Amino acid sequence: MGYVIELDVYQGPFDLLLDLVAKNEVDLWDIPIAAITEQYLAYLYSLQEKDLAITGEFLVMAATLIRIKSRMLLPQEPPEDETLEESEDPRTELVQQLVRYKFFKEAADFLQQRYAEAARQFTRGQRIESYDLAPVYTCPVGELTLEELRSIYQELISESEKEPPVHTISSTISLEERLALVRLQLMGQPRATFSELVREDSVAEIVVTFLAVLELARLGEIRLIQTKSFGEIDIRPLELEVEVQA
Amino acid sequence: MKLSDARVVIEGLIFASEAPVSAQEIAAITELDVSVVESLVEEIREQHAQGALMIRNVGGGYQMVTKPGLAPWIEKLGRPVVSAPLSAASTETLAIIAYQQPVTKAEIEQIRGVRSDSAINNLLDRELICELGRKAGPGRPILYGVTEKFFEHFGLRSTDELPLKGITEWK
Amino acid sequence: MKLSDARVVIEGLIFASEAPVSAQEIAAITELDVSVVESLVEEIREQHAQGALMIRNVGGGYQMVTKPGLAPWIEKLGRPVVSAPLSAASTETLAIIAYQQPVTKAEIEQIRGVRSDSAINNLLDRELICELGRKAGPGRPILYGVTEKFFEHFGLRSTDELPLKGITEWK
Repeated sequence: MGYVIELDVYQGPFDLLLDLVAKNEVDLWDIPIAAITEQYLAYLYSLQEKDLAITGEFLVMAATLIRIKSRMLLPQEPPEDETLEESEDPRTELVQQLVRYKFFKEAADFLQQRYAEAARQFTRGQRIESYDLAPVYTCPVGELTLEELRSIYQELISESEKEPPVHTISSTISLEERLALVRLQLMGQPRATFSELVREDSVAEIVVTFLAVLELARLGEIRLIQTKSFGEIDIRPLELEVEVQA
Repeated sequence: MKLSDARVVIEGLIFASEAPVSAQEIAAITELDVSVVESLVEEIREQHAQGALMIRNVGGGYQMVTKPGLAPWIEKLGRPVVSAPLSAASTETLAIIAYQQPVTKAEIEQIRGVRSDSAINNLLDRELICELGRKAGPGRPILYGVTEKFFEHFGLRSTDELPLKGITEWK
Repeated sequence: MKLSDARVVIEGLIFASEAPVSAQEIAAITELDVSVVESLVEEIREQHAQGALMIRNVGGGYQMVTKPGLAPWIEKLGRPVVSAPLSAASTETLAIIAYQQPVTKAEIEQIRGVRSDSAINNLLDRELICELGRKAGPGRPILYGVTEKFFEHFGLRSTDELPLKGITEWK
């Protein structure tokens, strides 16, 4: 098919049709379809005579126009309902498409105008170097008040003073002692939980107890079960477990 | 910061900004209220009433440009023409995208009644439109919308400035 | 062309020129004498005396630039604008710096018990703290202190006005 080159005068079949409607000075909502179809086809023939290729869309529209024309020639059946009559006008869909296209064609004219205007306004010629993109903070302190700042500071200072130095932990409670203690606590128990073992203890003692429990597990004396992160640790003395199963 | 100083800072920011700079951005940088920024921009405009420069509202920001009447002289500087004028096909396509964004190629072609691939590619090349994502549904077609550059090129504040934006009864 | 018009044209040419534009080029475009162009440029300079812009002579031509004093604001252009409040970590770090300045990162981390690099960077970005110099001694660590902006935000004249500033005997 040779229908590859677009018509340079018209943007498409809608454009051509709108032009014909304008030239005939007829109402877009009441197009004399027979006359317009005739002119539309005449235009396409004239292009063919000049050996200009016609794109497929123009031919599709030609077919549409002929179909509408023939439908309008058919005798109208008496309408059963007054409201139905108008929607059965075979031109309706085409007219709606034309109205829609016309709107955007006018919008395009507006854009062309604005473009011409804006093109006459020149921006600054020189370019400045781009700077690094550290963000700009609109409210750098947020809702923070001076009183909050003070109390945060006081809390930090008292926390940092309260916490005993790390080296005193190991010197007061030895791992061996704690290991023996945990064995004692588990004796005769079918199971225990870690929190039962450390009920009254300080953070330092909890750490040593935890190490002792890990050591017992490594030695195969107990089994540890924890079903979720930071959850309770169940301690099962292994010898006992075997006895129960037997 | 005194308001007279603020006015000078704002003038400098609008001059120096690569892209149009919004009242909000200026407010963030200067730590002033947006309404104060806006009224200072008006003062700067008055200051430049007799000069060569003006501040235009474009794409949600301010931009300093020469007044249109000076175009004939400035063109003699040999500044490259911003770009060749848009074809009618591209302008139609652009108008549809500006009004209907986000919109697919099929929707554009339905309105124009002709294939619009080359117009779309042309507009993408000029960075006047961009892909906004994909539409849900069969084929997941690309959705197009207009860019910041579109507003700048056409000297528009926003799509609200397009004429008769309300006319959508045929939609 | 009237001289007042010529002045406006010249202002536009200097603004819009990609490269610095010489008095000779301007004279050629405006069909004025070079000496007239030069005196009109002086007039434009005076016109901008109160504003943000100035015309500098550079590379044998004129160029419109912002006045040097505006640099701190203009450097903020194009940066993302963030309105997020301070994190707990940054607030703690800020409190320590406000009360203990000048203070090193190691000293801050000792009090907080955790690494504080990102909190310090965040506070530097927000311009609430700044580097005050370096501490004498091994590694010469950076000393941090609060900024003018910090005082402005809390309505303080100095760190002496911080509540209960006296409680530092444990230091």
